[in-house]
Amino acid sequence: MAEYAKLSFQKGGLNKELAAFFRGLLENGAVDGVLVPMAQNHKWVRLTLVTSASHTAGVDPFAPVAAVSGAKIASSLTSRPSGRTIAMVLRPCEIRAVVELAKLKQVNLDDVLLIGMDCLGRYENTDFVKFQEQGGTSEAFLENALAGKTSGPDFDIVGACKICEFPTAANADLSLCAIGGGNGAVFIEALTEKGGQTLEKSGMKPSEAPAGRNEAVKKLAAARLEARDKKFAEFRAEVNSFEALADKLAGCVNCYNCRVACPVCYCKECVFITDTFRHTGEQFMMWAEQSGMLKMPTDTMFYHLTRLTHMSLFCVGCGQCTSACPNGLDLMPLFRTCAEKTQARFDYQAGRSLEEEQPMAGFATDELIEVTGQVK
Amino acid sequence: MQLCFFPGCNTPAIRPDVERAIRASMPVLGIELVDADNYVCCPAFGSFPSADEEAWMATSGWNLSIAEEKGCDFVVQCGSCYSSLCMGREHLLHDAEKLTRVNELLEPAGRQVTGKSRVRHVSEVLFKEIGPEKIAAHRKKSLKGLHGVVQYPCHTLFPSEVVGFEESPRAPQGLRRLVEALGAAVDGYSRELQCCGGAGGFMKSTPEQAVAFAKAKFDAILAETKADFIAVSCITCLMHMERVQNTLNEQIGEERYRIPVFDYNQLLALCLGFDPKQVSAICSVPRDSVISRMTDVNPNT
Amino acid sequence: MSEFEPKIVAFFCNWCTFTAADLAGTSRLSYPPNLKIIRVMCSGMVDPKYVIKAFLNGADGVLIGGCWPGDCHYINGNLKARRRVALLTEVLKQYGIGEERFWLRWIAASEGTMLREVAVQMTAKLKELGPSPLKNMGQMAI
Amino acid sequence: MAEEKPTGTVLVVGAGISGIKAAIELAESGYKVILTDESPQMGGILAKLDYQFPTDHCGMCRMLPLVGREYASQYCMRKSLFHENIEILPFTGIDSVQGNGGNYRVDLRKRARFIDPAICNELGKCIDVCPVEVEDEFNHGLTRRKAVYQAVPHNNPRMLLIDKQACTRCGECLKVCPTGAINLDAQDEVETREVHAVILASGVQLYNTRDFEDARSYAVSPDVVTSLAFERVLSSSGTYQGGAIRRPSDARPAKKIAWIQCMGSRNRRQHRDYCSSICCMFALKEAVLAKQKGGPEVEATIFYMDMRTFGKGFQQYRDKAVEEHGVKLIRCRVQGVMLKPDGSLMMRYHDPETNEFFEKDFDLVVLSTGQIPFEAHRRWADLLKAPLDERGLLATEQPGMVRVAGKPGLFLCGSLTGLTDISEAIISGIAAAGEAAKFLTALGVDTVKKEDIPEPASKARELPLVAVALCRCGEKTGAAGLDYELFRAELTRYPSVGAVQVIDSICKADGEAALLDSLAKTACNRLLIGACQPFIYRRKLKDVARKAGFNSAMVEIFDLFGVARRGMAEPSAADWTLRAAGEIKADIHSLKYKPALQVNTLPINQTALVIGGGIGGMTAALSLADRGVPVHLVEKEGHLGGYLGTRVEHTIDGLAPVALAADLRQKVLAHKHITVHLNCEVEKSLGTLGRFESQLRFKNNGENKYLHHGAMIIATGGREGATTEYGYGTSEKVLTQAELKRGLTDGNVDVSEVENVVMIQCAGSRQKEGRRYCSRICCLGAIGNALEIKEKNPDARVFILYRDVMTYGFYEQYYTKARAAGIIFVNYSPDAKPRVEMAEGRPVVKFTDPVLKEEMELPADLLVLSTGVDPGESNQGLADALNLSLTEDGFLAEADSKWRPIEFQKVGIYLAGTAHSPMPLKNVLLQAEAAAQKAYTYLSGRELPTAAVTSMVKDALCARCRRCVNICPYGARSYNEADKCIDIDAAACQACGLCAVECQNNAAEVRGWGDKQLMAAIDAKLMDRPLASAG
Amino acid sequence: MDLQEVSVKDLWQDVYSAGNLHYCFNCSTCISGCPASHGDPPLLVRNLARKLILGLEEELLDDDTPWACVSCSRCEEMCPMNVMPFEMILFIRQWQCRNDETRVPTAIVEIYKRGYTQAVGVNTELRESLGLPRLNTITNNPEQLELFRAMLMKTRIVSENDYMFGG
Repeated sequence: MAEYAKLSFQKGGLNKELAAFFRGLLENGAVDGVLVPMAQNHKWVRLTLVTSASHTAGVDPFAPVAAVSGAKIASSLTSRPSGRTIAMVLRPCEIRAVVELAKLKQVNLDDVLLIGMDCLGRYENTDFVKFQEQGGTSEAFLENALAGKTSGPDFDIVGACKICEFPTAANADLSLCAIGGGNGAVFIEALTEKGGQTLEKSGMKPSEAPAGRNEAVKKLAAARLEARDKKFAEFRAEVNSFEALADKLAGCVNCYNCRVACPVCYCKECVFITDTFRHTGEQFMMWAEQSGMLKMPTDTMFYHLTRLTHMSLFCVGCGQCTSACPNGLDLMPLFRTCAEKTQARFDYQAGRSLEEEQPMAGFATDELIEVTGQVK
Repeated sequence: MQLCFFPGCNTPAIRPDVERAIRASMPVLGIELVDADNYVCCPAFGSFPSADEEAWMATSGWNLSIAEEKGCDFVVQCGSCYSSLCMGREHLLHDAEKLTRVNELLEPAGRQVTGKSRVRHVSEVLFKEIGPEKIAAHRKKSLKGLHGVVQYPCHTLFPSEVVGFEESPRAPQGLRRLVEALGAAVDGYSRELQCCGGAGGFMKSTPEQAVAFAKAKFDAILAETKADFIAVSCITCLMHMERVQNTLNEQIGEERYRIPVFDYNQLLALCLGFDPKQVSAICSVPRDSVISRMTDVNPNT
Repeated sequence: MSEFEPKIVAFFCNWCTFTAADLAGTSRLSYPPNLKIIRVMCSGMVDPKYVIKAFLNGADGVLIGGCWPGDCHYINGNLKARRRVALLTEVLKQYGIGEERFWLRWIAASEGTMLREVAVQMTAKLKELGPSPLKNMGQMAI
Repeated sequence: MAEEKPTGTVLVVGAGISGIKAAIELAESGYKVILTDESPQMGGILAKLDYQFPTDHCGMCRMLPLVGREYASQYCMRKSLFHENIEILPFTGIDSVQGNGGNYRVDLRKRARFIDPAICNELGKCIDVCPVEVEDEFNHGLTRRKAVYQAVPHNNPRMLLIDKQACTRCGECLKVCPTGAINLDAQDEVETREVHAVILASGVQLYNTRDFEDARSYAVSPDVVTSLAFERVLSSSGTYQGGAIRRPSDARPAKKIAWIQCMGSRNRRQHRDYCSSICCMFALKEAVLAKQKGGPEVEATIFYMDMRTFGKGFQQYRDKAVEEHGVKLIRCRVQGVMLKPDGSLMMRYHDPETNEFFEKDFDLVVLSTGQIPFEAHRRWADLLKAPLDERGLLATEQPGMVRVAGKPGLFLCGSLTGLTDISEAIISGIAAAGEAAKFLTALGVDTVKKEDIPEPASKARELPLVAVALCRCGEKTGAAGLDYELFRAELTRYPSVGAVQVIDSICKADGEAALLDSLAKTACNRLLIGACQPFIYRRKLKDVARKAGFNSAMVEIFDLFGVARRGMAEPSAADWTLRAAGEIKADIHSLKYKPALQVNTLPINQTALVIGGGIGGMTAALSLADRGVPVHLVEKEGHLGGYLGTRVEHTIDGLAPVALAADLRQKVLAHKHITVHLNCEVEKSLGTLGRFESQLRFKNNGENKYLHHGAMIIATGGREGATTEYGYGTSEKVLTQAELKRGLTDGNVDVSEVENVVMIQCAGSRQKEGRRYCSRICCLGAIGNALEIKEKNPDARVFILYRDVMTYGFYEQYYTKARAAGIIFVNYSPDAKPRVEMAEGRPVVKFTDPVLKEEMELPADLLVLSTGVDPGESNQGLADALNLSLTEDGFLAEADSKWRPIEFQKVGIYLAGTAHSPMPLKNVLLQAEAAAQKAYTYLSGRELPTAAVTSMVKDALCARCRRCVNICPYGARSYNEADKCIDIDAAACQACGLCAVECQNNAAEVRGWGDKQLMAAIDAKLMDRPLASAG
Repeated sequence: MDLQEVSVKDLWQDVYSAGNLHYCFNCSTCISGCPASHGDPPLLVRNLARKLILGLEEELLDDDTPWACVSCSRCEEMCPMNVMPFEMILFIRQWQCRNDETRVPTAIVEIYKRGYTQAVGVNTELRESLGLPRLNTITNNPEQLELFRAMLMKTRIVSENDYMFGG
């Protein structure tokens, strides 16, 4: 399938070339709309739904920021679909979340053209503002990041990205490839037949595959994986007991921002804010009396443990939970270490494939015999 | 009770001591035996029954007419004679055509058969008519302290509708109870109901296998029981089980198989106090070990 | 000092395991009182929240008793329960509550003896392990 | 005012599987049932079986009602059964039956138990002191019991009784009985009851090792057991509780186990020329279980004659047993067993595979003992003055069916209809219930009327205050060591408990009045009642509570006696009472958080849809229409009749399908309640019980028609099997059995001159490729054709090349008849199939004679192939249209092969005939009647309430992820595309709670089993001490 | 073996038409406990039935195994189909004798000659020593023996093979 089109650009002209591509998509009627990161009037880059070819000028797909997970936006746009075709430019982690959400019927991919991209990381929102203020551009970020430098003077890409072993997009129709394209060029790769047709329609000429891409991607992923394993080991050494976990979560105030930000926490309302957890004064007193005291608010550890059971199988490691916490709790490693275990247990990988059944949806008679250890 | 004694051929010709034992014991136990004058071959299964049905029926009819003439049932010791006579009678009773034909054949000899006389095996008479209790009461000597195994004659068991008299032909009790009545302990063993293999053509056609077949039985007796003797109730069993032991000993060159074999009537006569020299004279496996260990029964106990 | 008596919250399926518990009762097969039995309609009805809650509230062990595969009144609720238990175990064991404290066992209606066996074994195991790591933290952990 | 009609009442004699099923079906239809059993316990044989194939587990509880589940007990059926409309009388015999259909007077003999269950506190002190020990028949004498005993270990209530034969009247029990429940002079009581109809479900005698001479060659030791006894060896509540497989004589582990088949059956010599049908699968199952339980070193060998794997899934089970579990099958009938001094059991056998003899020792020998039907039939014939047929069985209107000939209102089911396995017992039970219901409908009797007490408003939103009422039950529970005053004091300390009342005998009128009185005064809004046997008294107690102003949902009843009994072994009464109070806490807490529950009436469209216009479909349609149910009958062809009804003139067992179909067709077409739709198929069907909408598409013009109906029956039949084996299609001398049958009927196949006819069975069947299953009807079909050839041309030589002759049950007599007629049967193995070559225009068949081990060849004038039955071609489409699944073989997959054989997981859809699996016409008819009855239960026009406890969806919380839809085992949840929400089929939902767990934010929840309740119960269970504030 | 060549129907009618033969379903009960099945070649009763049913005349005629039967009648008792295998064996032997005079057992000649297969009642000394009476055997009663012989001579086997009997 691998089909490529080369997008060469003059220095400082990357986004212009990309804009032309998206404009082409709209003009040719390949899609009815494009959801793409776009510079706002003064600062920020946000996912923007563009329906008019004349409004594509500000596209900035490689901007190192993701204020809200694109998967959530994709869900908003398609869970009650418009029936129109939309191209969505999403980061690899967002696409992986989209895959999970599609299985959970929260995203409808029927009329979606998924455009992935190489991701070298994102900054926290506030850091991105700094980055912009300091004159940072996506093009420059790409150049530096590909050379191994992601940090600014007092900021760096988020922890999740540093240990993300998926810098390229899978399960997309097209992908914007920055890695291994050489200077002054990005490539658009068609990953599906649909992607190939779109590429054709867009009027781009097919090109050779970027020569150094495979090697470069492999290298980057390996480095990230190494970082990941190191991080996991550190975290596991540190949080190896409930006491340590309680310490880690001590700052939690039940704001549930983490679950609001989480792309795969798809419940309309978290169970922890339903009636089930609206306790009576009598109950609080009863619990307090059991050991003489009761930490308030209650149900913080309960909440996180439950969320781990609910979501770790779907966790794509995007790090939005950490970004969302007002009290600076670094939840990402908690989820990612847990997810590694739970997903491995079921030989599952969140976002890997649309065809893979989510583990809790199925069962088999002859599996998991070790759980009970009983044979008749 | 009066019964017509059908001696067969092997018993009077080769083992007349068994005949003597029967003739001795029966009157003691209240059975009057009358002789079957001019009886002929039962006929043996290997003779007319294997050659011609009509001749078989005629021969059977000849014999049966003798008991009928005497107005009593036959009593038979030989298993083959017993079975052949029973089957002959069965055929005649259930096939009017055959019966008519046989009576035609018998007619010149002034004979007639109707089937009114039954054919009874001596162990049936002992077990059912006399009973172990009466036998025990008449004992003068006892086999107490001795262990025996029993060999049921196949011919008295199967086919049960024709020859059977046991409550349960597949788990027969008669011979066991009768031997126990003489004071011996009867040991059971796995191959108790296995045929001795002595009758018919098995031994003639494949002697090696027939001996091996019997060997399994003797090995089981030796391994599984404390048998001092084997009690049989058929002349073929008696002769065969002695002969095989000797053959086996010859084969292995040592005297491993030497369990005395008695016809039950011999043990009975011995216990009733008859002279071993008359009722237990002939054997090829020595019986002294048993006879010498018989004890007197104190009439007061 | 009195011996540590572990508390085991036992979720028993209404159809099989609860019957086995009844059978153990009528057969006078006494089993340790450490079991705090909660009847549920199906082992598949046991929400991970209940297990987490039980541990947070001071249970030293949680036992889920369900029908053997094939026995389930609801056809396969027990098999779905098994996946959930595997999942939850993966989560909890990272922080110190592993398979040794969290059991799923198939106990058929006739298996009063096995019910006792499981209760005895689990109680003994938990005595050996000592109190749950969450217990020391008291109600601060919730 | 209309005249009050009597309540339809049916006596069901025999509480085995089929009797229970018949009783439940009738009760669910609203009729009153008296269910009796001769033995002191219910469940028949099944009470002894822990495991049933194909799951090798139990699933008995699945026979409980689904829609009306709250009227019946909801616990393991080994404990006991309860249904509001069923009066259960165990240990009750039938002395006489008088009168006629619609008006039977029956003398019931209630045998003396010598212990009054109403007074007995079940502590079993009498058992402890009883000095008499006898063999325990429940464990087939493998264990011993006292003269005072409990019939089934699981029974709850225990229902102790005294074995009169064994009792020595020593009086020890009388001394220790704390409640005076024992009366050694009790007498049988004879009671005359009037019933409208009678269903006989007494089952038949089983062959055993005690009473039959031919068993004595085998039963030489306690280690030779019957297959039923072996179930007790395997059972966890049996002889070696929870342990390995041991041999009874010395409890040593049994490693080498043999099964001997056909024990007592297939024996002309013993006048039992029939096959017991169930033993082959029984033995295979036991062998697999022995392997599983005893470990891989266990050797399991089955000595058999024909391995009769004729039913749905049987062949696959056999293959699995042999290939995966290593069960060894040896085709040899052994003559006997020899016992060695070390207890080992020696058998000599001939192994046909090696053609050698072996003598081998076994540790345990299981005799696959069959059924002995004649005695039971004779007994009933005498009692009912009903005729026996030539086989010695009660004559029925059609062979093997349920209506007793000449006795209206009298029906048979279970093993009295033939020798049946579980699924057939269930089907015949339902069919008998159906016939009885039809009979009652015709009589014009009424269904049970419910007393109407208005439901008070729920006070669920008020601050919870719980009243606790405890029944003292004449000191019954007091004797268990419960200190009521302490109990009351302990419970009163909880803040949410408003009042604690101790009341004597709540179940009696005085107690009821006292309860009502105390509740009238209380300010409480929730009520917890502790009583014995809560299920039996549940409705009555809820009625009392309703009268006192408590909404049913706000009332819980717990088994106080069960709680008390758990304390039996406790040393200190005081300590126990505190612990019991602790246990109740969880119930109190749970009740506090219980939401209001509602019972709604199910909207029911009384119309039925029957898919398939063959004999099965027409039978089902008429069965419903005759009871006034409007029926749509859909047939894909342009005419009614189906396969059998248009092609087969007569079957071997005396049925005439074509004539039968013609008769049915006439009735169907004339019936005012039946609308026939020809040339169309069901394209799509949506909805739930009571409100289905189905789209019909007409083949000829492509038009659609939409039908609305409340239930449906699938009776789409099957297809003639196809094959390309054995030269089929290359010569007109090679034909299928079906072609031969037609040819013989219409004269197109002339057999007057044929010399040699060869038939090959299992062509394309029972193999890994193609039909993996046995088609069940081909052996009979081949035998029928062969006999017909013999009749037409006695000089013809007919060879039938077979693998296992599947003439189960009384069909065995046709196999016998065929052999007697000189038809030669030649066994072949699938590894060495017959070969066919064409020579001089004739097929020459080459095969190995299994007996002589010689190669044979025979030029055949006719080569006839038994090609079996293929699944109907519309099965897949139908499954898609109705959201049902198919088996791997392409037949419709029923909900449960044993316990719900003609149902699907989704209620409201039923199955009959070859759509289920290949089967003889008799079974098609039974299934059709049974399916009609299942549908009628819900379409009769009675008001059908939903269960109170069902799952719900909180729409505002629901993310529409549909995981609940996917996980629901009953198809009770569906996504409503139009309204974009989750729909719940309240009739189908069984409240298992899987959806509630799958739903992460409790948008799905089971009312009455909510998180709040459960978590409050967990809190209560873990509370170290009572609330300090309660002091 | 070409089954076309052999005649099925006639053989069994000729040999054993008692009617139960065809009930045989080859269950092997008869052979599993048969003493002579230990022989070499073994007597396999069900195989005899099979040969009869299939009509393998030549094979059956050449078969010696029926003569190895010990007449224990276990097969007769145990056969679930009441084929009466022991009778079948006897009938096969008779048929063989009819078709092959070399099969005719010499024992019948002995019986013809002296009433028994062996000399009975001649061991007078031994008998006397045991205290036994003289036996009234037919051998010793020429008048009865003659009547007996005359009777046998009217049967087919004796009359057809009269040369064997010195006739």
